Amino acid sequence: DMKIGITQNNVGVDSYQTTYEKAFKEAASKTDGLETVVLDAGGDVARQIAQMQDLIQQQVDAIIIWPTNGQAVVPVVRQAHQAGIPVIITNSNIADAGQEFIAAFSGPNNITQGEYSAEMMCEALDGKGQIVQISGQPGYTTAIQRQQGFEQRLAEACPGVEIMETQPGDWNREKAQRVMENFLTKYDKIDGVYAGDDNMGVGALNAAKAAGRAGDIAFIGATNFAVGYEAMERGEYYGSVYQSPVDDAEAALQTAIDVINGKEVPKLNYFDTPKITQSNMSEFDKPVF
Amino acid sequence: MSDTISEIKSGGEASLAKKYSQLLARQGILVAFVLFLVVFSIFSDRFLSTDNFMTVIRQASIIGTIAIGVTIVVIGGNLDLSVGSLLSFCTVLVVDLHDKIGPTGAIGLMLVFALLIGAINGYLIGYLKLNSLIVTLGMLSAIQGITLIYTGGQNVDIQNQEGTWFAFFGRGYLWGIAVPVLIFLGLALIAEFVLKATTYGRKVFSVGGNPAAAVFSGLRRNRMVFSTYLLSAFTTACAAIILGSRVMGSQNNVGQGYELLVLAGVILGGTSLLGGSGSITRTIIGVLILSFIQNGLLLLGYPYYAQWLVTWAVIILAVWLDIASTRGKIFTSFS
Amino acid sequence: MATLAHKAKSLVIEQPIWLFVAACIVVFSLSTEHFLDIGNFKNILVQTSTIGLIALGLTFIMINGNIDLSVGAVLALAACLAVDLQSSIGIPLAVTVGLLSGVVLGALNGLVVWKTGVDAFIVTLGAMIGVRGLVFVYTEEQSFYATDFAYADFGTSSIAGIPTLALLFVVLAALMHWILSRSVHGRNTYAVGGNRQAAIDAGIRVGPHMVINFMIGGFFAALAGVTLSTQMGAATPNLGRDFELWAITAIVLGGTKLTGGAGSIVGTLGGVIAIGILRNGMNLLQVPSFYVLVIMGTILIAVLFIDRQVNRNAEQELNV
Amino acid sequence: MNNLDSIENYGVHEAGTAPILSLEGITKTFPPSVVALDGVSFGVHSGEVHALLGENGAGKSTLMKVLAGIHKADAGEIYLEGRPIKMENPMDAKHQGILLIHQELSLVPEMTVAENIFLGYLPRKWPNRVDWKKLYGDADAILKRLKCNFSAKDKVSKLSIAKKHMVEIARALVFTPKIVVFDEPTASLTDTEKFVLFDVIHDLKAQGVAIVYISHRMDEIFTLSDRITVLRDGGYRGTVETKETDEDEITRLMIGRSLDTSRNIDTAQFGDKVLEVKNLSCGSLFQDISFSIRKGEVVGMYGLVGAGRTEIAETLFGLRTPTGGEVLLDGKRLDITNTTDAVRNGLALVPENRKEQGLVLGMSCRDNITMAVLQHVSSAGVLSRAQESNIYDKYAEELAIKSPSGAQKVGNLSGGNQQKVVIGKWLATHPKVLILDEPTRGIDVGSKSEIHKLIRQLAKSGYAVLVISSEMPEVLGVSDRILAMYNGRINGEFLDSEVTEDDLVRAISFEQKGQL
Ligand SMILES: Nc1ncnc2c1ncn2[C@@H]1O[C@H](COP(=O)(O)OP(=O)(O)OP(=O)(O)O)[C@@H](O)[C@H]1O
Ligand SMILES: Nc1ncnc2c1ncn2[C@@H]1O[C@H](COP(=O)(O)OP(=O)(O)OP(=O)(O)O)[C@@H](O)[C@H]1O
Ligand SMILES: O[C@@H]1[C@@H](O)[C@H](O)OC[C@H]1O
Ligand SMILES: [Mg+2]
Ligand SMILES: [Mg+2]
Repeated sequence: DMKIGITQNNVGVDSYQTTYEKAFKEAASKTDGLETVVLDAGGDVARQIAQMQDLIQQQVDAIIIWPTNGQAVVPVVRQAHQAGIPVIITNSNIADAGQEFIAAFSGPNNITQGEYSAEMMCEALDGKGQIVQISGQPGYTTAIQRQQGFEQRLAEACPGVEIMETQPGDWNREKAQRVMENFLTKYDKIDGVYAGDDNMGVGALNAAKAAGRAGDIAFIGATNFAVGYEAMERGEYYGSVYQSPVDDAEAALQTAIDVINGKEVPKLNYFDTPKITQSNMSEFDKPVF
Repeated sequence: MSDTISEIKSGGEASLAKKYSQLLARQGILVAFVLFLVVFSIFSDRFLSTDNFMTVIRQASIIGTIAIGVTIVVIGGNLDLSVGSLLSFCTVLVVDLHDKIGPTGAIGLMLVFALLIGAINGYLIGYLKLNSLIVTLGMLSAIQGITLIYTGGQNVDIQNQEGTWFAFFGRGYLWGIAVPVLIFLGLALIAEFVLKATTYGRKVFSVGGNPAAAVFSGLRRNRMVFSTYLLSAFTTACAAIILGSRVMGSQNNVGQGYELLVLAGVILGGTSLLGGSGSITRTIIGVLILSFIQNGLLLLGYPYYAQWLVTWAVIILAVWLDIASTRGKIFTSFS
Repeated sequence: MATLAHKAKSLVIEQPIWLFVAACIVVFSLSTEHFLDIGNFKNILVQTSTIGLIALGLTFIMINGNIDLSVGAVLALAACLAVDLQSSIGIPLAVTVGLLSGVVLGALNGLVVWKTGVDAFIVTLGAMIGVRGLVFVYTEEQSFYATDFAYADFGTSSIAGIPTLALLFVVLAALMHWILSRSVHGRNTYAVGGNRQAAIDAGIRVGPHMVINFMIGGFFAALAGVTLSTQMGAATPNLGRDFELWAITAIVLGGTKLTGGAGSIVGTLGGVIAIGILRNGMNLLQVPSFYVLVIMGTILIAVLFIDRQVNRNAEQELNV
Repeated sequence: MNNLDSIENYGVHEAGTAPILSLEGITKTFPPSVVALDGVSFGVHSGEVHALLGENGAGKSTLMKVLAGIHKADAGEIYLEGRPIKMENPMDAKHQGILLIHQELSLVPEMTVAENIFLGYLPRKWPNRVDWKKLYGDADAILKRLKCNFSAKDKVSKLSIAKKHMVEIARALVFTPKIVVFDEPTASLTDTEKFVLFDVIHDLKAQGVAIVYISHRMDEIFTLSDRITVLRDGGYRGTVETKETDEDEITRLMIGRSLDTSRNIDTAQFGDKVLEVKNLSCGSLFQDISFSIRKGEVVGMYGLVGAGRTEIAETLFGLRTPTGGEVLLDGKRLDITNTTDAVRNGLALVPENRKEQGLVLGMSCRDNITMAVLQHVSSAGVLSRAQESNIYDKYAEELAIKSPSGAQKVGNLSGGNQQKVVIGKWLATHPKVLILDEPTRGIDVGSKSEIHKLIRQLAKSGYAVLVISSEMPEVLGVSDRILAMYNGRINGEFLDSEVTEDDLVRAISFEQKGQL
């Protein structure tokens, strides 16, 4: 019999995280002899640390953590490690200082995702143009890594594309829509928008449509949401990165089980997150979230 | 002789200047507003355009619409911090129901639920007389939970965005003016009229100004307080229609933090948190100032958090000016 | 024995929150096996210490008739300073700077409240937004982490089997209780909150007195930031969001009046522990997070209601 | 008596005695435009009780607050024992030995009696600790001197109003001050406590303390004081020897005319019973109350503070739920559970605390007066400014309300005029029964007699009136019939024409059966 505890980032903030949780519970219930403790930090680091401590106290066999912040959870991960409980990081990695205390990481490579988006942007604009960026919630590792990957790759691959300005959209479609409205009044010419996920990307698209300027702009996002997929179908949205929360959850659970059972697992367990654009979208199922 | 004359003259001028400065101080918020517009127009050529103004007012319309109801609650002597999650709840509900039962039913049913929640607030605060800060804080958390339970945490979306008249509220135009702006200003006009010119409004001011005296005069404090929460729930529901129609979808936490922005707007407008005084017009100016700060700083290229620093200073200065002018002294006199 | 029973009874009447704490303990220990472990109680104490430290200082401010909504942002600033600066000036100095930032911002809030006469709710609502701005200006949205594990080790260390952070919290709570109930400053805190004009007329220097309490509040918020950052070995700009609301909630549950003039550290302790136990117990029971929100909100209102029922004097009350 | 009206004469008491304290040319304005004091001068001697008189708003309390360092004067000097002193804050005044016992309760409710008595100077031990033993010891001693039957450890919020005032007074005995100011100390004291206070004042006087005594009650002024200074409209009107003057003269100084105290007792024709109360009880507050009021009749309800009169009024007005008995209006049983019903049924209550229960101080006079008749000044819920102004104008004239306009904030009016606004509010509802609870508490003689006249007029025009009062002259002056309350019960009922003061005192002080 095994007992696995998980503390998630912020279930309910968007469909991705919610679908992840559902998939996790489903996968767990299909595994015999597995008991799980499913907790949610609600986006608050302090609460996540408390939940880690509670899980350590319950002496679970392994802990999966979806960090609210890659740096701030390092000490409590170390604490778990010292208590002899293996820790698996899911979705978004923790800082280098914590790597020695974890059994494995399982999730997408958010830096790579940023790079993919940069490449798509380059392609869409033929290497030349002025763009704006709408990033995720400030301070969140996923947001930081995607932005980092995007900016680095864009500079290398496409020096002709200039990022005029970056503003956060907090993973929130309405917020992103407002930010985009301001961009539209500020800049007469916008050739592309990179959004940290499709939720925000579609918000930006809404704003551009309302201003009658959507046709001139290439929209590129990440984490393909259903709304992004549909916009792509309509030909309004250029591309995104396909990332399945179900894969994400199942991979994390499997990694944890393997670790408990003493199997060798690779330290960095990336699952595949391919580019999805209008031209290849038929190869992908429409996201359920 | 000439001495006396010049004395009288200078005395007269001084009192005239004093009168003006008093008038200015009392309209401090308006002065600050105009000053803002001037400064931003000087530094950013994009700022002073109809387009930009329309964008800003449209963006302010959601917060502004909620602020109308909250102003009434505050004049009645209470606070409402639950509007943020109520906005999330209503938006999620109306968007989700749209594809299930059509726009009319969705709006109707959502209004029913919004008023129900308003009634719970109103009952707890008006009839059971529990502290409004804590009750609405508790409701803030509970409503957020209910929203999440309702959707299971999933985003909600409207499938056929082009083919529904629901789009009118957030995206439509009438006489060349964006519909959200019309809703916002229309509601404001009605609310200001109700507050200033009807028996209902007078009762709200009385109950907020001195609840005991109001009751001793035969007014029903509990019923009045109850009704102010229905109104804030109603305006929040209207804001949710604008928001849902504008985005054509919703996340579960879309309204998070709105309660504080709304409150900041109400305070900036000079409505006293003690109750019994305030005005919708000034609340609107307060909300617009917040919106213009955000927009103006963004156009000037400052990072988004710069607006927080400016908001800090503006809130304190505006309220200070207001108080100082009625006090007749810049600083308090106690040590 | 009789006096003990009497004391217990008056504690229940004045602070029904302890009754609630007792009820929670009974319910959770019957429904989950890990709840009654010593280790779990240590956890609860450590976990509550963050909100708890904030609440200690804030209790003074609230009894004083004011409020401070900026404590969450102050916490973040202090944490960021303490963590970021330690690589350049060393841990002790960095921590000192962090704590000082809290004291200075407290003094600023207090001075503004005193001199302008603007209500503390408004002043600190502004500061809550503005200080968060300061944090972002300082951090440029980045998180900082402590390169030296010694810093984080402090957060997990124990003295005589008791977690250092829990011990620190308990000792400071005792100290603050003593100051509030025994010292002249503490008694004047009630006087100023209970009837500000009377205090002014009696010659208490109300302005400086309030500033001192705001500084105490700022200090404790900053201290909470430092201790939290030792638990994380890091600091993030979003740290402490909503903490002010939880701290105020705990304090009010503990019987401190929002209008000032009444309250106690013992009550605040009860409020903080009640929230901590609830969260911990619901974690252990695996209550789904969406339901946790509903339960917390409902309980908050329920406790307020019960408190009113217990403390009301039906005969004196008018049908208003 | 020719020394009246002459400012030059102030302080020239008897040859050779210089005042221990003198104020010269004190001016104080409150923004935006209230001139509370306008060049007032005034002096007190050691061992003297100096009464300060004047109408509501004359500036008495303000002058004393300047003296106590609470307000800073715009102009003028304060001399103590001949030397000019600077008064920046209340502490300065205390250090000079000047003590002010406030008119409004200035207590901290959640603290103990002892802490309140020593507020601002709790005894300390190192480091900054309160010396509780000394605190309670000293406080108990003071309470004993004041013959108080409560403990220094009691919470102030648990005390009755009268006891709270005793705590306020106890502050005078913390140190032996050079000067003590009592600002309307007896407004809510019972007679027993009043006499204790007078003893204390005599003691202080004997010790050479200079005492300033403010009161609207002439009898007290004439019993206690050596000299009287009168203020009017923020200006000094004169100082007289008490022995050499009389009430008439003082009144004329105060209000600039003499008072018409005739009661015009026209044994009016009383109509049918309007209000009939049968065996009304409310828990422990009052029991078995039965009385009736006829049309055109004024019934006075007299008793000590705490006898339960306010509670009866509140119960009649729907603010409390009775535990027994019934109330009939025009012969029909009334079941009133809230004030709205009360108003609808033709009841009106002028409450005892006009600032807290009577008025919304931040609103205008007009808006306050129309508060209970909003439905009459509106159509379809929309207010008519014109109709509101009509109502205001009507009652402003009828009641002679002194206010620059209807738009004036009611909080800016003097106490007497505020009270008239409250009365106006109720007259506008055309009630059948008008209940007035302490209608003249804290109100100067001038306004007081106006209000008394008004009450008589109202009765004559057909109202049934119940007047609750703790002042014997008031009850005797306005009522046709008097109910004496003792400890929650009616302890006697008297016809005004037959009652003696003695009867009344006995009926409110001991358990007994009165006679009709
Ligand atoms: N703090 C204040 N701010 C503004 N006006 C004030 C203030 N205190 C007093 N006043 C005004 O100054 C005038 C004098 O008031 P004061 O209290 O001295 O009268 P008083 O003689 O004590 O009257 P009463 O017999 O009613 O106590 C009044 O018009 C009053 O309204
Ligand atoms: N022990 C007490 N604690 C607090 N408030 C009290 C207490 N006793 C009386 N009061 C309040 O003091 C006021 C006066 O007392 P009460 O109403 O009982 O007497 P009353 O007969 O109406 O006398 P009066 O009309 O002269 O005040 C009331 O408002 C009452 O609520
Ligand atoms: O939308 C976000 C998704 O893209 C990321 O992978 O996880 C966090 C989510 O909120
Ligand atoms: Mg006075
Ligand atoms: Mg009474």
